[in-house]
Amino acid sequence: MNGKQYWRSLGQRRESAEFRQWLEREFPEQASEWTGSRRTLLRLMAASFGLAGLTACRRPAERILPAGRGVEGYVPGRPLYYATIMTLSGLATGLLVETHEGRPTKIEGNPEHPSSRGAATAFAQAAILSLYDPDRSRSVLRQGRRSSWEELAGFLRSHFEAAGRGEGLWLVSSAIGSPSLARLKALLLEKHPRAHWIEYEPLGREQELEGSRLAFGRALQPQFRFDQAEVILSLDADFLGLDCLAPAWITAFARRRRVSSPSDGMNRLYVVETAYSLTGAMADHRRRARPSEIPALAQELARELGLAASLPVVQPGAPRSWAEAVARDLKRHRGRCLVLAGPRQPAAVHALAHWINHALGNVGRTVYYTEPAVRTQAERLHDLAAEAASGGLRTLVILGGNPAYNAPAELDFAALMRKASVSIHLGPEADETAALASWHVPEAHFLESWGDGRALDGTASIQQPLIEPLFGGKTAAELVALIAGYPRQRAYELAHEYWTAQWPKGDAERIWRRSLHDGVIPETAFPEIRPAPDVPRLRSLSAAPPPAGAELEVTFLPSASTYDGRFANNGWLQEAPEPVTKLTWDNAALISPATARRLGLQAGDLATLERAGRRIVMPVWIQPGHADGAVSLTLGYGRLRCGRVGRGVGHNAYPLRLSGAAPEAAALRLSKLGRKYPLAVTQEHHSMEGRPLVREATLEQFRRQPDVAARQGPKTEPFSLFREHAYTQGHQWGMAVDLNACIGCNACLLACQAENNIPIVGKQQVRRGREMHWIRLDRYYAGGEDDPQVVWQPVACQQCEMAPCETVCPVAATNHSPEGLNDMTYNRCIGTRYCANNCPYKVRRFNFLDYHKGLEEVQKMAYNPDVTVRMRGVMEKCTYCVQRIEEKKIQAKAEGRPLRDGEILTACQQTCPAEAIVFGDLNDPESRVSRLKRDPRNYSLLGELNTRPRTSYLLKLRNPNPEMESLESS
Amino acid sequence: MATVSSSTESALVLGRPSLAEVTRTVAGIVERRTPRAWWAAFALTGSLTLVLLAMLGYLVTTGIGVWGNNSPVGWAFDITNFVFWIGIGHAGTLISAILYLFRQRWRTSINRFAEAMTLFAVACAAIFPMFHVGRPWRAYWLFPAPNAWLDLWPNFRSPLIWDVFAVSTYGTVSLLFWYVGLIPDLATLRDRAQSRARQVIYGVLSLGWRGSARHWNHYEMAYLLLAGLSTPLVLSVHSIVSFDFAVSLLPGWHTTIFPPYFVAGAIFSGFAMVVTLMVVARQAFGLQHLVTMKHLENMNKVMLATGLIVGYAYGVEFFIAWYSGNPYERFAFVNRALGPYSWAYWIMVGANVLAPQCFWFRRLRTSVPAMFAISILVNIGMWFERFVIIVSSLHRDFLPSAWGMFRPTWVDLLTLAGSFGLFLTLFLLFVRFLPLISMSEVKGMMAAREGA
Amino acid sequence: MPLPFTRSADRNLRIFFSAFLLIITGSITLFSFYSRPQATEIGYSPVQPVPYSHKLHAGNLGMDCRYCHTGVEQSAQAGVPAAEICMNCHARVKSQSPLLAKVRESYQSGRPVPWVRIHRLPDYVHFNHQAHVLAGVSCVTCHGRVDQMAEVRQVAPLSMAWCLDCHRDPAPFLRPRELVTRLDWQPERDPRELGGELMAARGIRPPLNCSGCHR
Amino acid sequence: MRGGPAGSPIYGVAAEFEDAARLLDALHELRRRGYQRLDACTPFPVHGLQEALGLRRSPLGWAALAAGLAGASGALLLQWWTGSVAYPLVIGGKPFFALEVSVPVAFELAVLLASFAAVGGMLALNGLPRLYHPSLRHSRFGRASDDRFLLIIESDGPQFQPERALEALRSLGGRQAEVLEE
Repeated sequence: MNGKQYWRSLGQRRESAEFRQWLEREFPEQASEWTGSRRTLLRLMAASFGLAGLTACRRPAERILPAGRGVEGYVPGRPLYYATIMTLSGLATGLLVETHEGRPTKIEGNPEHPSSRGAATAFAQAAILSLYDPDRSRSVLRQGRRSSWEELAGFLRSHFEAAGRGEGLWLVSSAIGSPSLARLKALLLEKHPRAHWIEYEPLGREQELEGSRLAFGRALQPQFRFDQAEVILSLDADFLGLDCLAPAWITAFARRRRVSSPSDGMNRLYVVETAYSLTGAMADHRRRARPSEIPALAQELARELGLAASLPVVQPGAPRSWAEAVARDLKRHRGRCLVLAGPRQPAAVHALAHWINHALGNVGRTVYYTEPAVRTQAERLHDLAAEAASGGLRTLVILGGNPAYNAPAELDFAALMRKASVSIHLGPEADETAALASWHVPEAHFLESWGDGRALDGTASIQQPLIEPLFGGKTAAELVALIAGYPRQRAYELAHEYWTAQWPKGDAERIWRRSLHDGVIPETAFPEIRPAPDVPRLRSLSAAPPPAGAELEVTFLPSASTYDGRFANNGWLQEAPEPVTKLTWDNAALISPATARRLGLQAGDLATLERAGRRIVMPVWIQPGHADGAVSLTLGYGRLRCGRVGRGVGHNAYPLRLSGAAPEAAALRLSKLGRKYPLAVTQEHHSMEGRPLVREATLEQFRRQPDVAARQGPKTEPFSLFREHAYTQGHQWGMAVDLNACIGCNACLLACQAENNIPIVGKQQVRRGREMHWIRLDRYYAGGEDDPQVVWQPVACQQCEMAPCETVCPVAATNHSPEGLNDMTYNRCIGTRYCANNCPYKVRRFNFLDYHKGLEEVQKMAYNPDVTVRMRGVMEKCTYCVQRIEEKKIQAKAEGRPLRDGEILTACQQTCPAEAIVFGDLNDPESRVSRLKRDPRNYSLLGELNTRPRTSYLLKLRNPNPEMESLESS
Repeated sequence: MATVSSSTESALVLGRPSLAEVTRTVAGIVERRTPRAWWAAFALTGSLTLVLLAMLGYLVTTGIGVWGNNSPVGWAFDITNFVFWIGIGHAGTLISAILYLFRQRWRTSINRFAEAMTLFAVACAAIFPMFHVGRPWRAYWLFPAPNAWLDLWPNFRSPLIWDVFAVSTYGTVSLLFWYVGLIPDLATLRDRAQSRARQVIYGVLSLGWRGSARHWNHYEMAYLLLAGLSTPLVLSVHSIVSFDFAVSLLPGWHTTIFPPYFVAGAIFSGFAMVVTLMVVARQAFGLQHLVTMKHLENMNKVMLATGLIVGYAYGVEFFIAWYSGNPYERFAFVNRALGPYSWAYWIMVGANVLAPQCFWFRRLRTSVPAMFAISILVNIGMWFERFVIIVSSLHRDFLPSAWGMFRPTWVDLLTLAGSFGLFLTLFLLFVRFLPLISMSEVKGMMAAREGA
Repeated sequence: MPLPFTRSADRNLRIFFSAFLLIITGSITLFSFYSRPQATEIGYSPVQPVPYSHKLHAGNLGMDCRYCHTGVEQSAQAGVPAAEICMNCHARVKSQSPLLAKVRESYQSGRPVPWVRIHRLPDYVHFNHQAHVLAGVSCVTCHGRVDQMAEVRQVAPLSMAWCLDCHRDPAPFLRPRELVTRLDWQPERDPRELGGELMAARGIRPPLNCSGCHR
Repeated sequence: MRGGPAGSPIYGVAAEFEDAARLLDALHELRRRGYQRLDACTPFPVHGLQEALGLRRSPLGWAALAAGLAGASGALLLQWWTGSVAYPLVIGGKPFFALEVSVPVAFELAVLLASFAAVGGMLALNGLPRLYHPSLRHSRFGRASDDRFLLIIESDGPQFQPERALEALRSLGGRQAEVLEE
């Protein structure tokens, strides 16, 4: 493949003996059917299988239970969609939620909402499972014993009577984006002027605001217009991955990477980072740097741009020349480029980024500024600690969040909590914090409670519930209202009252209803602010940290599965492989191959990590492309007080995490423990073996020869020995996946899981190689093992016209529909697995065990009623969401009109923030998919086998800076 | 009774026993009271059979997940065992049918034995396709039975359906062949019966055979026909089994050489198993003068020949993989010889290609311990051949992202062991209650020799 | 030893064998006959919690099916009416009848009346009422003359083979949309001819592939 | 007891011979003397016996051939009907019916039915199973399945004279010449 060496993994690269053992080890001693299963088979199915054809034995009486009173506008059997929002770290994204018979079953992005634009993230997709999580806390607890909301109310009334002006009252809440809650906060502080309220997020972005304060003298929120930027430099900002504050960012970015003809242009992305992130994978030029090098590089860049000329040269050599080249490229694109810094970077780096953007005339074009939607103040936790030490802490109220688990290590939050005479915790589960609190209140899930919230750009939305609280949960607003002794107490009243007060009397109700319907409240976005940089201050500030003599630097990353630990009990997320490492059900200390060699470590080795006198044990994982001399630790694992799914999964890295600016650079000691730890990965199977699977070229190559995609494949002219079936009548479904847009996030995978009732199988089964995901995100490395590039390829059933799987099925359980679908009939399948063996794409999934076993009623509510739940022993696979196709077809017929292009969206397509997946009718020459099939970049995976896949891929392009080729090669 | 003469003696029957002596020797085995050793062996194999039943029970109630199979390795021990046993089951019919047609006299004293082995091997083989499916209680959908509910039929394009027909036909015809051969001897046992029970049982089983000239007239024609039918049948069965792989598009499976290669391999393994069992049986029951060194040597020669064919096939596979220029094919075979499963590949080569070379030397060819050891090696080797073809091809195919490794579970191993238990149990019952050498044929041959 | 068998042996043998064969074949035929869905499904008519008579309402009073089964034209499910719908009339008519106690109770409390399902499909079969009704397949085709049934009983096997009969050749079973709920309607001309025209007019092509019903 | 009370119907007479050669000589001689309904019970198929008794070549082959053809054509019919009439399904983009893929099943069914015909026909023509037969009454019948050869002269009606038949057998070297009752 155009000179590139694709390889599987370090072990494989040098076919070492250890590697072979590793491969062996990858599979456990015995078949353990997974006990912690989460879902069960609808027994009816089994029953009807069993009964089919039995003699006339009495049929078990099945009941039909119609409602006593009809519900307005509700027709049994028809799904309804409602707009609402999901709030993460105080920022809201708009959702559209599908409900069947009153149970939410599927989440999509709200097209009307500025931050989602119809896309939904993996976290949003998985929220459905959390809603029906039977391990959520089910009642108010007092000292761990069952209590009640009323009892709590009584207690609080008396307690706060005594509290007077709020002496010794501290409230720690998660970030507040909700205007109505903000107002209640104000009210409460009015009533208790001595009280303190801290907004804390373990993954807060204080540095970002601090940076803008340095640059402009006031805290401002930068708002990015990625679709305007032609050159983007990311300083450790994973803005396509876990630092992404709005799916719309990805959409905007991806739009600038659409290339359909050689004349089209595309943006260029530079990334400087320590670990390998999704953004890094998309980069045209990625520079790996230890945390301490990044500020230096930022400063270098500023100097190259003639801004910080006065500052000393921090590091001569390579970074310098690199910075030069980038600087030149940025200068060439004044007003059309963008520099952004990540939340892990110190304020100074953010300040520099603001300054550079300003200097390059990007402000107001690729970036503009508004009021911040949320302000968190982790640093104020120290005041709390001080107060506690001085014995002044009387009452501690924790509104959401789990500080006992994730607060900065040096605070020893647990001890701090014990000092409070009364501590009240509101949270979705009885977690580490709840265990220490004298009162615990179950928090309502966002799909079951009223509220409101703001998107990053300030746009406000109503959070409307789709179901009554399953376990009688309460919202933060309700608890605050209770504490503040506010007359109104119910979440609905609190939100409704706040907003209707904002609007003209007569119109209020109409606007309210409209806002509910649209999912956004009109004219609520923040106005743009044009700040002026405080140049003297900027000149004086040096971004370079004190030279860190540390052997090993450490950086802490959010988890793609648990975020900051809050999603630990979500099986879908736990089993979704981490995009780059492909680790499931675990986290690990990521180090570079060189560092591993130096420390004599191998993947899976357990090691002790020591920092500032604290030590943890964790397995290491060797991550190609990771910065040398640095360790990346994924947060959010090792939860001890958590539901059955997440308890004890992975290792907790928080004990090593200290607060304060750029603490990450502080030294870390890592020593081998001499034991191995079993990790469940799928990554060892990711090498291209020089096969033209993911076809990739530079924009230049593509311009020189537009058919480069075809040229990269073998020269074959497949023909068949028999007369083929013609697929010319009616609809002919097909799909095109743009590898240039796909960013490798797991949104499609989880959307598919939610839509198609796909079970989770657990770590043991994943280690056996039995994961059930219908869509697989193949990740391949390209280039040297120290600094490779990463390419993605989502692979689901390709719906081959000449499907090898069909021919070999002895019972014709899989065969072809006239619309070109490769139908899979679960109830006919007897499970020979011959089809899977004969599938060159290996996209068929087999129910080796009853993965839906032992499920509680509440969990069954998550099922999509339009899709059969597969029993043990049958094969399953992607169907292009045939249930959606049929639904839309019937709808069109009912309305007596033809189907519109884009009316049918597959689950993966609908949620994809990068709009990389396009599905449609190949018989309609004007459909989007047909046009993409005519795109010169279009090619079929393994097309040379003459399987005639209906899914095809679009060539992956990179847009390297010609000046830098020399640097890369060095 | 005559005693064994030196191993250089190459006659088919030693010491010119009288017809009566032949009868006494063979029927005697059945009529003598059960030896202790038999009971011991039976207890052992019987308990292994129970293990098999237990494993299958666990499998059906819990799911295929109790095995090591996974994605991409959808088939592993299950189909490996199936092909292995079917292969074993080829020697019997081959000896009785093909050698019969070629008028190979030396077949007479071993064919009954070999046919019985065939039947039991096929019985063991049939278990695996039945139970390797995810929902065995639906396995009857494999047969073209009309169904009032579904109105659905099997997919006759699938090699698995061809298997169903081939294996069931083969089993049935082998049974007929074997039973027809037994009828005259059953009559003998009836006539020699010392107890009423035996008299009635053998009497019914022999269908009232009288050895009348008219009987023999039709009988010989029927036997000839069965032989003529079984010959293409036996070749077709393993060809069709090989289609399971050849018809797919998997590199390492999709190979046109498979049918002849599989047939040769089947004969190879079948003869190996016959030798293994025969060596023990003739020792145990003192049949050295009926099953002579000549028989064993001939079988060893056949093993040498088929071993060479198999070895040749191994070589050709690699040549074609290279010659075809198909990168996937090339990788598959390099991976076979050098990949994570190379150990299995080299065991296979060692046992199937190298070991039989010993049979070039008369001394080894005619040494009972040597042939016993080598035949067992070949059995192991042939099991691994199937394992290599199935697992090493599946575990790394087209998309490296989907590659995986197979690791057997304890259930896999016990099921395999259990199938041997079943096989040997059936065999012990056979040698205990039925004449393990065809008396009428031996007598016929002796008479013919007198005539000559 | 005596003779193995006497003259009678063969007769006994033949008797024994023929008896054996008879039993085997007999039981097989009986089983396959009585295990047909025609035998197992048709005629199922459980006792309902409320003695509701379709004969009275749909037949004598001539109420339209859709008055109660409201979803039939918009949804996959025809829908069993809420007690509310019953009460629309029975608030006045027979408002005190003890037979309707359960309905009134349900209307008051909102707790459902536990009707027993009669027409059941396995959950891997996705039947859609809307699609069929809009295509012009009458209720009577699957549910029979419900308007003549005091207690509803299943009249069709609802087996896959049975569904396929119609999907393969729908013409004779089609009628103008507006007549779908007219259970007693008979076409005055050849139904096949009429159905053919309707098929052409509405582009009716019933799916014969698996995913048409199994998803 | 052998010989039986006078009057009970007689099946024929039988005597035992030492070996196949003597048996064949005897048979030839008897046929020369005009005995038509002869039979012999031997422990193994004796060559020349068919000729000596003037038996025709067994017709089983034709039965097997017919059955085989029936099997093959039946299989083809089944596969064509199920594939393209009963429920035509598009499978792997392949034709609904093709001869190539139908060969294996056709072949197997042909062999199966042919074998049934061969064995079934053999039993039918031999009138088996037949547990009782008069020849079993011969005192030395047991040896006939061991190492002796039994020659039977069947009665051809009332004119049959057992004494002469017995005499003839004895004269030809037959031992244990006995009368067999029905």
